[in-house]
Amino acid sequence: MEQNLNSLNTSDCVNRRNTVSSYNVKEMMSKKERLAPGHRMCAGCGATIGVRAVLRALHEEDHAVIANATGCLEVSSFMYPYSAWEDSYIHNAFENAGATLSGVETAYKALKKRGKLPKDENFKFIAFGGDGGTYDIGFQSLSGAMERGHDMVYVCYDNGAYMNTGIQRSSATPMFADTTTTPTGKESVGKMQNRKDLASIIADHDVAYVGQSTFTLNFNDLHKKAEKAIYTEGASFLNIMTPCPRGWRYNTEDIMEICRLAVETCYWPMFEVDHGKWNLTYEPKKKLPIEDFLRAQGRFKHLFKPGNEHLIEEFQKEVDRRWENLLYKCDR
Amino acid sequence: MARKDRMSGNEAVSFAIRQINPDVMPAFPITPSTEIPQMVSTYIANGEIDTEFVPVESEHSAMSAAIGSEAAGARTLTATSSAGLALMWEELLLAASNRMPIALALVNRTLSGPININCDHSDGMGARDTGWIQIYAENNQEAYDNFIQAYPIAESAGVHLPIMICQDGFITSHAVENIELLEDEEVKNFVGEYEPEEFLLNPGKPIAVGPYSVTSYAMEAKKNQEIALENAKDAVLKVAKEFKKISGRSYGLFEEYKTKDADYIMLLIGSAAGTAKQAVDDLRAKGKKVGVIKLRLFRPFPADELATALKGAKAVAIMDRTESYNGNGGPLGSEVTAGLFRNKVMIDTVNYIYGLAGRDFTVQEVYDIFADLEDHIENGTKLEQFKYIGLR
Amino acid sequence: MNNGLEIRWHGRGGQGAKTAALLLADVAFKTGKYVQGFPEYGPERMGAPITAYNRISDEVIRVHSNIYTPGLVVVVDETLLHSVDVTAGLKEDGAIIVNTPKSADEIKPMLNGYQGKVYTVDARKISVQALGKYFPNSPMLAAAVAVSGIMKKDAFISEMRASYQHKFAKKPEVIDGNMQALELTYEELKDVL
Amino acid sequence: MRTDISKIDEQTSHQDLTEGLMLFAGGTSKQFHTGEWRTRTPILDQDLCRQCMVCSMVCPDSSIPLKDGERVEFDYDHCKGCGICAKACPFDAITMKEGR
Repeated sequence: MEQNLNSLNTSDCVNRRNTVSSYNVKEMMSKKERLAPGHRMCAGCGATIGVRAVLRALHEEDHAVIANATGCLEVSSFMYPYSAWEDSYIHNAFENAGATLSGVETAYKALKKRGKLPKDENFKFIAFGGDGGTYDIGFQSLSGAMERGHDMVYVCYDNGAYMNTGIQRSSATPMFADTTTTPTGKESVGKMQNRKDLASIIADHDVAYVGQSTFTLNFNDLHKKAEKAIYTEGASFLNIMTPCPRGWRYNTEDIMEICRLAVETCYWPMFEVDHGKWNLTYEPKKKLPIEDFLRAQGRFKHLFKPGNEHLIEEFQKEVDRRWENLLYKCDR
Repeated sequence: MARKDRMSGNEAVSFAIRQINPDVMPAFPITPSTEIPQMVSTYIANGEIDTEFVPVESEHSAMSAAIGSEAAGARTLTATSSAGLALMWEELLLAASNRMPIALALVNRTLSGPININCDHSDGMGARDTGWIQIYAENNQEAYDNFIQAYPIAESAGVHLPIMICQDGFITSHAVENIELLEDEEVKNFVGEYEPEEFLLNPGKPIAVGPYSVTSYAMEAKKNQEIALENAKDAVLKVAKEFKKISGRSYGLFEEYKTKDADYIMLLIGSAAGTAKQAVDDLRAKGKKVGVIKLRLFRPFPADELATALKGAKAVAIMDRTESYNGNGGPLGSEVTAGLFRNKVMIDTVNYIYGLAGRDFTVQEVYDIFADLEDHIENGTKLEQFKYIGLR
Repeated sequence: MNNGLEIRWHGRGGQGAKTAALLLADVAFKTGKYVQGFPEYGPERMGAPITAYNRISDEVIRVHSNIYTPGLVVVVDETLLHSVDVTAGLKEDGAIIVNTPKSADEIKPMLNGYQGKVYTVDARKISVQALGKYFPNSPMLAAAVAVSGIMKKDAFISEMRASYQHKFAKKPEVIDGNMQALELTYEELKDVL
Repeated sequence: MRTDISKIDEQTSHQDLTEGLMLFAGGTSKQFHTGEWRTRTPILDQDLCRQCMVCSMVCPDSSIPLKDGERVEFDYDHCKGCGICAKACPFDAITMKEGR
C-alpha cells in the first residue's frame, strides 16, 4: 500500500514536504504544459486540474490525441479559434467520445501497419468526458470501446451532475443532492437514488486497468494511476472526482479540502483494478463521518435542518456498505 | 480489362471495397446491408485485404468511430440501412460539418413504423439535408461503379464531404445479376492513395476538430459547407469522365432515356428506373413518345439541369419512393417542381408516391402512369398533382 | 421482357429454393445469358412458404419487379399446393414442376385447372438415394434446367461439377452425391421430356 | 496550411475561415486573456515560497509556470483568481488581494 507516501493530511507540513519530494514533483512540474491557459472554464474548476494531472503522466516524447465528450470542458477548451490543447484534439458529440476515440485508435493501428506513419513516433489516446457524457448518455459508447479493448484511456471527470447545462442530476449525483432536476422542497429531500458505481462496472468489463482517484495534495495517487492507465496496453478507465464549486456550492479555494474530506470519509474511495486485481490505494487512518463531507457543500444544506438527521444516517449507511464491499473486493 | 461476372448488389459493393482496401471500417449489422460488413470481414479473415474492421456496438458508434478514424487520417467507410442510418443522424451532420470524406454504403430500406425490412427511400431521403453527397444506383453494376467513384469525389479538393452510395434494399442488394468488374489494379490506381494535408496523427502538427463556435463563426462555416456541396457537382462529373476511361461506362448527374422528343417523362430514382425503361421501350414500340430520367445525384440537387432536361415535355411524373408527411408530396416532387418554377419551365407535373416498404412497382404501373399523363394533356382529364400508385 | 424466361420458385424457408434460384442464375450466366436471381424477402423463418425468382434472357434485363406471369414454376415442397396458388399467372404454354412421388396426372387436379405442362420429380427419393439425406434443391435445379432447356445436359453437368467443387472444397464427399442427384433427375424426366 | 489565429476574428469573411472550423495548430487559447475575468489576485511572497510546486499543480488555469525547475511569477494574463493556490500553499506564501 502506498498510503504512507500519499498522505492527505493538510495540517502536517513536514509530512507534506516529504510526500511532495518523494515522486519528484519538480521534474513532473517542469514538463511541458499540455493544457494551455486561456480556456473558458469557471474560475476554480476541478475538471482542468484533473486534465492537467492526467496529461502530466504522458511521457514527454509521446504524442497524444485527446477526444472530448460535449460538456463544460469541451465548450470551454475549444472555442473557435481558441484551443487549449497542445496535442491533437477531437470533439464529436455528447455521447460518443468512447466510439470516436476508438476510431482514432484504430486508424493509428491501420496507418502504422501500412507504413503511413513514422515508425518512431508514438501516439497515446485519451478521452475526457464528464459524468453526463460517461455514466449516462455516453455509457453505451464507453462500454463498447472498453469491451473491444482499444488501446486507450477513458477519463471521466466526475463532478456529479450535468454542470454544463445547469446542474441537473446524473446517475453520478450522490443521494440527497439538491440539483435543478432534483430540487429540494416540501415534498423532496433532493435526489432519491444512490450514485452509480461506474468504476466497478467498467472493471467488470475485464479491461486492462481501472483507477479511481481525486486530488491529493501531492497528486501522487492520481499521477500513478494516470500513468498506469496510459501505459498499460489495452482499454483503461479513470474515474476522477473533480469538484464543481458552482454545482456543489462551496468557495472555489476550498477544492482541496473538499477532496480530502471525500477521501477521508470514504465517500470517494481511492482504488484501482489492475488486470482484475483490486487494490485499495489509500485507507484513512481514521474514517471521518460523512457529515464532514456533506456539511462543506451547499447542495446538502437541507440535510442539516432539524428533523433530517435520519437522512445523514442513511447516507452514512450507504457509504459504509460500499466501503465494506470495496474492502472485501480488495481482499482486506 | 473488364471481367464479366454475376453477383448481388451487396456482393458488388463488397467487391469494390475489397479492391479499394480502405484503412478502417466500423460497422454494425442491419438488414439488408448486413452482408457488406460480413463480406468485408471475410475478406479480412482470408487475408485478401488488411482493412481494420471495428465491430462497434451501434450505428451511432459506427459513424462516430468513422469520424474519429477519418479525422485521424485514415480512409474510412461504413455501411447501413434504415434505422441504422436514422440512429446515425446526429453523426451524419457532424461528418459533413467536420468535412470528413467518409464513404457510406447505404442499402435503402424503409424506416419504422411499422417495422418492415423492405425497400423504400425513407432512410436516404430522411438524411437528405445532412450535408452528405448522395448518389443512387439502378442496379448492382451502378452500385459497384458508384462506390469506386465515391472516394475520388468525396476527397476532391474543394469538396471534402462524406458520400452516401445508395442502392435499393433486396431489389438490387440481394438480387444476383450480371456485372462487369474492373481489375484490382485499375481500381487501385483510379482511387489512389489517401493523403490528407492535415490530420490528427501528424506528429508535431496537432490539429483540433469539432469546436464550439459562437454565432459569429457558425453561419460562415455553414456557408462554406454549402459551397463545398455545390462543388461536389463538378467533382461528380469530373470523376465520371475519368471513370469512363477505365470502364467504358458513362455517368452524369442523371440519365436521360429516350427523352429527346418525349412528350411524357417519368423521373425517378433507383431500381425502378429499369422497370420504367422497359415500359418505355414497350410504349415506344406502340408509337408513344415517352421517356425516363433516372436521377443519380440527389445531393447536391441538380435542379437547373433537370429543369433544362424536362423543358420540352408536356407532362412529367415525378416518382417518390418515400412519403414526406408534409401533405405536399415527396422530396423529389418538391425539389423538382421548385427547380422547374425557378427556371420558368411551366409544365404539368404529377408527384406519385410508389413502392413504399417494398411494395412492388411494375411495368404495368408505368403504362398506367403514362396513360394518365396523356389523358390529362390530350383530353383535359383532371389529375391530382400528388397521388399514390399501387395502393389498395 | 422479350425472348426471356421468367421462373418462379415456391419453397419453404430452409429447403434451399432461394439457393436453387441463385444456382440457376449462376448456371445460366455461364452460358452467356443475362440473368437475375432474387428471393422475395420477409422475416420468414424455417418452414414458412417463400418465393424466389429467376429471369434469364439473351438481352440485358432491366425490370426490377417481381414476376407475375412466369413461364415456369418450380414447387420445391408438395405441401405448398394446399396453401399457395402456385399456378397464379403461369402461362398456359409454360410448365410447372412439382417435387412429389405422385405422377403428373395425380397432381394436375390440384393445380386450379392449370392446362399447361405438368412435371413431377421425386426429389426426396433421388436425394436420399444419392446423398443419403433430403436436400431437394439439386434435383429441383436439374429439373428446372431440363424442363426449361436453357442449356444442354452435358454443359449443365460440367458446370455443376465445377460449381460444387468450388462450393464444397472442404467437403469433397458431397460432390459425387450431388452429381448423382442431377443424373438421377434427368433419368426420371427422360421419358416425359 | 497551419492556422494563424491572429488572422481570424469575428469580422473574418467566410472564405477566410478554416475548413470545417478545424484548427491546424495547438494551444491557441493562450491568445485569449482570461486574466480579464479576475476580481481577486494571488500575490506570492518569495521569502516564504519553498518551491514545492503545490500551487502549480492545483491551478486549474495553467497559470503558475515554471522556469528552470522553479516556479516564477503568476501568469496574470490568464489567472482567474480562484484562490485555490493560496489555500493549498503549505507555507502560506500566497495571499489573495482584492481586485486585479
